[in-house]
Amino acid sequence: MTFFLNAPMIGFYIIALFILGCAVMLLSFQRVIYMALAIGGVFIGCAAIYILLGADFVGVAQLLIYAGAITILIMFAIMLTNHEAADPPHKWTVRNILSAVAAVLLGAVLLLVIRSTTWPPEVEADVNGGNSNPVAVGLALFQNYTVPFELVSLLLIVGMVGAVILARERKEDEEE
Amino acid sequence: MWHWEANPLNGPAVLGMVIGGVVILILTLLVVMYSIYWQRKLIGWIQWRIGPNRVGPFGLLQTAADVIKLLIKEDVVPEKADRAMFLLAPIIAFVPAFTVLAAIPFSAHHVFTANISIGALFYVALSAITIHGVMLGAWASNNKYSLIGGMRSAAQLISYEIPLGLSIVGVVLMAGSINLNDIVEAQAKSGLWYVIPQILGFIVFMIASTAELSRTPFDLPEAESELVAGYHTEYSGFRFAFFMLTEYVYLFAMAGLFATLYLGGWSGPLLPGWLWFAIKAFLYISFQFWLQATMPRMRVDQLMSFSWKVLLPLALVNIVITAVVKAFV
Amino acid sequence: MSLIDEKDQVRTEEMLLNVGPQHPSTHGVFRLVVKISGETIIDAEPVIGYLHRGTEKLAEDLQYTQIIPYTDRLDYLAAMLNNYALCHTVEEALGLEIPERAEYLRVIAMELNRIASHLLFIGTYLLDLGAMSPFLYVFAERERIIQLFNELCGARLTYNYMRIGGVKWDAPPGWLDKVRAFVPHMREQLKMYDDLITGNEIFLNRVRGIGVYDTETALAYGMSGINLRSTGFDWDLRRKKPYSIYDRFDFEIPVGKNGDCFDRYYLHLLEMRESLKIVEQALDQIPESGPVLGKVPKLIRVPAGEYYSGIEGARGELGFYIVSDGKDKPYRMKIRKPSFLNLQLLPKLLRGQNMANLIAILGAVDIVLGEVDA
Amino acid sequence: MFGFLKGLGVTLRQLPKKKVTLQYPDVRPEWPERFRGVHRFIPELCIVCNQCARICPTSCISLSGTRDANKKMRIDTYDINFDICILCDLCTEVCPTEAVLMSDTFELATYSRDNLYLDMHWLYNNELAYEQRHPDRVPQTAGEAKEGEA
Amino acid sequence: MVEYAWLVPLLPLVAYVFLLVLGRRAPEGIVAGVSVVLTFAAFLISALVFRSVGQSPDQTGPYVFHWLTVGTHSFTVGFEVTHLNALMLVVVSLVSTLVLLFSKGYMHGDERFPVFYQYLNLFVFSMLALVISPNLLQLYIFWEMVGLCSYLLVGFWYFKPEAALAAKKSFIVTRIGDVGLFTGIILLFLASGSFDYSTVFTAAAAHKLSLGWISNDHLVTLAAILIFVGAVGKSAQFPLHVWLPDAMEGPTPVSALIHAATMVAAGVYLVARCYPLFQLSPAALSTVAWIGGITALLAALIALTQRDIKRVIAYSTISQLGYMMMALGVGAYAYGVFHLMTHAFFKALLFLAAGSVIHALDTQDLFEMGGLYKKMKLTAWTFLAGALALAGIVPFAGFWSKDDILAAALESGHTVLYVFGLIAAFCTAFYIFRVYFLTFTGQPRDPARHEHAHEGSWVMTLPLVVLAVLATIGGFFNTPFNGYGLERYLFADSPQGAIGATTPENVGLMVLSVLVGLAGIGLAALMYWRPAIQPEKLARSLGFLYQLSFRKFYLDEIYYAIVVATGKAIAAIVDFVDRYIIDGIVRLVARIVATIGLGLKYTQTGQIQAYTAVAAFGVLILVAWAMWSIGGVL
Amino acid sequence: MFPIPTGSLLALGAILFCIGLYGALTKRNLIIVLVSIELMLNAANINLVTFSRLGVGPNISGQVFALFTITVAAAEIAVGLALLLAIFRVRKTTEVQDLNVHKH
Amino acid sequence: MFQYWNGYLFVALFIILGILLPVASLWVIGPLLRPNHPTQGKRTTYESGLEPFGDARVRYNARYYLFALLFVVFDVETLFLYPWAVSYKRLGMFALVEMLIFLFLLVIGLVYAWRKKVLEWT
Repeated sequence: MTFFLNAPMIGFYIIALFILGCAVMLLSFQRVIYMALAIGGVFIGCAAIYILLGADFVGVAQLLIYAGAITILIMFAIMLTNHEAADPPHKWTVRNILSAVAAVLLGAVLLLVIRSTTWPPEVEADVNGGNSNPVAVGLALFQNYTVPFELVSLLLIVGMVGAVILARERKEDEEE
Repeated sequence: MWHWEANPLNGPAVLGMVIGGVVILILTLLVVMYSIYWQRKLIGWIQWRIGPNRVGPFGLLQTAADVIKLLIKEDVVPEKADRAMFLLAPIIAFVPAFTVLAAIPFSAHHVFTANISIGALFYVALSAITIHGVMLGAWASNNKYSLIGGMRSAAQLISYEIPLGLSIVGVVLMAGSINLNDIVEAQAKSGLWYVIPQILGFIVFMIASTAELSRTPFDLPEAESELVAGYHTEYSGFRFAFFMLTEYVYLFAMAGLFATLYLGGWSGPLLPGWLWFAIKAFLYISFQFWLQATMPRMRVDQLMSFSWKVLLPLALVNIVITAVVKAFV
Repeated sequence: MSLIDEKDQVRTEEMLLNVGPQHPSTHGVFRLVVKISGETIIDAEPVIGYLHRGTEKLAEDLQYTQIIPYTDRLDYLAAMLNNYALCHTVEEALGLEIPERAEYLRVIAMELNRIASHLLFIGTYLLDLGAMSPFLYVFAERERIIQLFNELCGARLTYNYMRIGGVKWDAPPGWLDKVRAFVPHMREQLKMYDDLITGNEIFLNRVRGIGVYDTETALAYGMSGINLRSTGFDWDLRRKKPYSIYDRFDFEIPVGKNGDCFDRYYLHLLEMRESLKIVEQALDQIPESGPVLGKVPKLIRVPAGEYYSGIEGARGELGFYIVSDGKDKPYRMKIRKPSFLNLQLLPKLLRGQNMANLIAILGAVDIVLGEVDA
Repeated sequence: MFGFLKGLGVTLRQLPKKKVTLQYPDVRPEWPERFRGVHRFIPELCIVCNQCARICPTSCISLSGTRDANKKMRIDTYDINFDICILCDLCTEVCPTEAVLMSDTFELATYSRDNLYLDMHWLYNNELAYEQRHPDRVPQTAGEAKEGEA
Repeated sequence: MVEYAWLVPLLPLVAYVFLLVLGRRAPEGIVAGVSVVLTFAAFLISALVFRSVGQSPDQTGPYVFHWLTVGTHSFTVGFEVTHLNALMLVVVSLVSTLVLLFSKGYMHGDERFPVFYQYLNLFVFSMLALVISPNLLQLYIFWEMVGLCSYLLVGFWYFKPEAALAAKKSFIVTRIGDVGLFTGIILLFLASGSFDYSTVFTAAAAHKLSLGWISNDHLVTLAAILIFVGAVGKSAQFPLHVWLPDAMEGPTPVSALIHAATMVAAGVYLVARCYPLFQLSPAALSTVAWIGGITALLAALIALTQRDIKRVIAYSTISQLGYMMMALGVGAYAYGVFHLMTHAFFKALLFLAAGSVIHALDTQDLFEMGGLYKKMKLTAWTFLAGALALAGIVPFAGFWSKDDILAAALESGHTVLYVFGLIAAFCTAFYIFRVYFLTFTGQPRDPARHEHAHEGSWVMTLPLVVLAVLATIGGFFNTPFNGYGLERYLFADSPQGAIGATTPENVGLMVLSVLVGLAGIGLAALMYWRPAIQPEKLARSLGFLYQLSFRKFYLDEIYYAIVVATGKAIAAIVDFVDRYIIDGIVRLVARIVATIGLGLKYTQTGQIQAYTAVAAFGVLILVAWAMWSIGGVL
Repeated sequence: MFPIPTGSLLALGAILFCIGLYGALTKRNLIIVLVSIELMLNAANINLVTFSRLGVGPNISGQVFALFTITVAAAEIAVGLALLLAIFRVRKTTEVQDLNVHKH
Repeated sequence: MFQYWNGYLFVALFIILGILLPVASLWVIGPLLRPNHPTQGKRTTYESGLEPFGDARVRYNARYYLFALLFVVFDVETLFLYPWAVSYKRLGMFALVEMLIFLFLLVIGLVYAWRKKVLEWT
């Protein structure tokens, strides 16, 4: 019986392993396309994590935007530039070692901190306040986060216009 | 209303789920097979010919024979292709196609559906992942035609996903919940199928869904006459079958979504829930085949700009109208 | 025009694309090497000769009657017109007089064959653009005509029905009634095609305003037939230089407005209606009985000299040019193949278009490789 | 916007129409009387005048005959090379005694090229099959057929 | 008539401006004519002023006008006529007129003739203005003007390097003195708050001149000495006298006017003018006396052995100025002034006579002259008159003034100074007559020159005669015969308590001094007229003494050694400091920065990932520190 | 009782962050550097959502913030890749080593 | 007792089945049934009958990327529309105005793309 109670625990570990596996593959692959796939895997893994944590809407949002739109954007970018590019096999240059040390140390510090702080006892509060998760998110979003919401549209517009100008073909309308 | 969520998670519940899953898998394969058969029959009839009638009674086993042929046929991995990705692409294409079905409410008691709070959005999100499979397949076969075809079909799929998502927003606005079961219940309760109030959304949905399935006017990617066979030029044998399988599973899924969103899913007088669902799905599928028999193919640039210049504005207008109407009603 | 203009010499990498003999959308074995940069075609170069059988060289060693079966295989979609073209040239050379009934039978056969050829053009053209059903409908109608021909001369495609001086056989009993029955049915079918596809917006977007050229270009390239008439120039040999008994029938010559693919497509439909009118009038005027073959010497010898006469074939002015040294075999026979000439404009038309239009333009020019390669 | 709706209407109307498919292998198409299939040859009538061989554009007919006792030519061998015969029906037209005619068998597909050289015997069998199939079609030749058994 | 006194300096100024306007190519006649006429007019006015001052003994206040105000102090400018400066006006304008006249002949044919006259007129204007200036500031301004004119005139023939050097030397040495004067004036100004003589003297007398920690007496002494230093510089007294002999490079009329009568006398005039201040500090007076005495003796000893005629006269001027200073120093105010007047006349005479001799023989070396008596009788006679006056022989002017000074010295207790005075008197007589005998008597040593020697024209001879007359009768202004007229005139408004009029005549002293004079003349005659003693033999026998005198006591060398050497040394040190320390530091800084820059260059690799790696380390450290300090975790 | 311990969730986030950091620092291809940065953003997102559910006062704002991060990441990657394409059009390379000089 | 995860367990199950089907059929059943002797002829890429020539790299042009870019931006827009649509009843008029502003801005973006001829495919 208890086996199923902590099914989410097992689920979490599987997903965590999947994510870390994909992340490590991202580092170890040579061909750029494989790396794009690896990152797609990581994104889907994270979506699963969010769903596990009860954040349905954010999970699907992650799935839709990250795993959907951004990975496609990355693939298009890879296709448009030299997609045969393959990085040479990993060799430990000075810079690599240094950055590795930095990353490992940072990880160590963070993990140590996480391990040693006593996290608050898990309280049985219902995050969604009674209704389903998307509704809760909607209410929060439109009642007390209105300004950031409007800024999001502004951010999108600016991002889009900028990206369009940068990526547009120079040929037909104006010289470079 | 019986939900998986209602009862606690224990041994038999999980077993029930597994059986449900397998049943859905088999059901899907059958539906796919017979929708292919029905497609060839219907189009045949339209074109004054009788369609497959040799294999099995009235040609019923025709698709089965095809599948078996594909199984037996040798599939070749081209030498220059990137072997690993070439093998992986069809799987990446197929998996989301199948998982989408989990969210679609086939019948009243949800033995075979996951009553997840974000049904419609789940569908849209997962259909974006198939595009990866298509692009990887195109890239892996390292053939000029397939790469252009792949990129072009990916561009088409992403262009038409936006109007699809926006038209669903209209329905969600009316129903007040993204959960597909709630939508069906809302339509059952109000007794009004959303196809009538959401007529504009419905039109956008139909066109966008046809484009998503890359069928008929929008079947550019594998337009035989132009780029030979689009992104799956190099695929052959059963691996090619999977791309076709993906396409038809999506057809079934889209039919399911269509039925749920606009024709009130399993709700309907007299007949049992699942039968209503079947009829509505069958309606959608037949319409697709009928469309395929009649319509010529759109040109690629018209096709691409059609989505952004016509469908997207229409969908936005639909949302605004629904919102305004709903605010006052 | 240099293939790589100097401004962006480096950036655009051209790609050679082979719309090759195997390609499904070419009618027969015709290869088009297309250099495209991105989506736009920079240059196109047709490669023909895959179906060359050396008919003209063979003819030098064949008596005139023996040549007729070879003419069936030139424009295999409209064999009757080919047969008549040869016979017409030889008859004019010999100054033979053709019995009335033979003339009418010939006209009926030719017009029916023209309808069959146009039907097939519409079918394949629409199939190229993606519409599957019209292709089937069109073939059903064409099958009827072919059945008629089968009864008339025993073959579906390679009729070999006409002989110098007339026709081989008289129409079998009841044949003419079948033809009379066929005409209204065909008109109704034509109306059905109109409804089915001509109004379709997607189709119109694909063809309207594509592959446009004007009369001067058409004439400069020696085009004839519907390709010429689509630019608004009403040149139809049946009306302009009436041969055989065409002057007895009244029929209009449909003419296009702006020389684009749509006009070329629509003219085929209109021309079929005109041919039906001709067949109807022919059926009314055909004498009940009479010889089908004029007085023709056993061994036909064309007096020395050169003779040429052209008739309005399914795809343009089809003519035979015969140089004879008095023997029973032509010294030299040259065939004016309309498809070959219509093809020449293709590269100019394709430059600057994109791939999707390539199919539309190539289909509209309506070339049959048998005739192109001869 | 409604052009394509009209089109759809047309296709819908085609649904109930009678289907034209011919179940070929099971249902044989019946050919008109003048159908130019594979030749059928009646040796008795042939007077070895070589007219057919001469008129044939692709000269695929080769025949040989000997004078028999009462100075009438008798045909010995009569082969048509169907590999290059274009079924133009010129030979039957020119044959004075209508010894060679066209039958309505058209299935010529074989697995090897030499099956296409059909000798007199095969042609004659074809003649018999033809007569059997179309008894009505052979009124005037009924007579010779019966006594021309070779 | 006194209020017209300002006309006296104005006239030469007008002449100067007029000549300036005329420009360089004006004809000599007009230039000289205008100058002489205007200066003579100035002499007449000054004579009238002298008469009116003489008749009305009351002191006429200074006529002053507001000049400018700086901060709280307002400075005035104007003129003041006292008994002292009225006399000076007369002396200066008279001598100037004569010299201007003489120069016309002497400078005849020089292309810069008008320029010469411009400078001369400017000099006369500034000398006259100096004399009548009512306060110390105005005095100092004209004091500088006079220095400037002396520089211009001495260096007139600037193309001669010696002339340029001499001009520069004269200017620098007098500058040293001026600094002293200037400091003194400033001190007085700071203490009394004003430059006017009257206010300063009354404040000094009332002991109110205290400045910070300096008491009144000390301040007065200091100021007096400093002013005296100015006078030493200008009047070529002992330490600062070296410039005067070299100044002989200038044309002779210049020497006559400036280096005999006027400018050098300015120093004495200054001391006289500030006499009340000197009287307040006995130390100052004794310094004046002693410096005067030493200078007189020293200059006389040097003059004995000089070869150049003008240098001998120059040294004699220094020695006579020494006498004047000694007179003032011992308290004989009137006798000093009286000697100044008489000296002006006979020294100008000597210079002009030497000028005409040089003009004739075109050489200044005594041992190239000889036997000129025959050729230039008038010059000889006038020179003789001057020589007799200088030697202090009875009827001549020199006797009366010098004798009074010696008497005053003895009477005021300065016996040592008296002895110095006597020796000096003996030497003076000897060297002046050495010159006389070398030039005019005996055989001409250079016959070529002797041939074309001739007397100058009237413009040259007239001034000689006039001066000769003044030299002879000049002495009678202050003799018992006219009742010591000059002393009475002077004491009318001069400070009380000065020795002079009231002192009884001491005939014995008079006879002693005449005898000394005659002895000097006799020795000279024995050596050069009727050569009994061979000068060369005597020179050799005296040995080092001779050389000492001939080498001007090596003073120039000493000065050179002291001043220039230290200058060079300091310069060397400063150079070292500048080159090696300051430059060094700058170059060092530059090198440091360059090395640092080189070091940093290697960090800019252009690789963005290298930069981010560094950033990552930064983050790491931050996180670790944050965790350590807040959470206390690590 | 929420079965998944907070500690392990945060640990996952931290490890992902470090992997992303290492990737960003060492990968040669610019696209993959951008991708690694996305990975780091994702790690941050995990923390956000974890604290929204298991934090001190669990409320929905954690998830809303996760949404905003997702949009920002989307805009960022869009502009980043546009830049990359612009560079590629000129320099014909996406190797980080080659892009160390402004002049091209 | 609302078991939140059951639904997603079902979805996870579907994913597993989705993977199992192709893997099983392609790698388990397939090799058993399929002949496999690839020859050179079979293995060259299809080039409508002729020898393949020209490299397979898609010719660089930006319009593919531009469409992906527009997709990302409007996908995010769709995302934000959903919570609004879901909780529309509870939010009232203010949310409508808010969303209209949001939509208006993004429509401006679309118009910009339209005017800059980014949407044309040529």
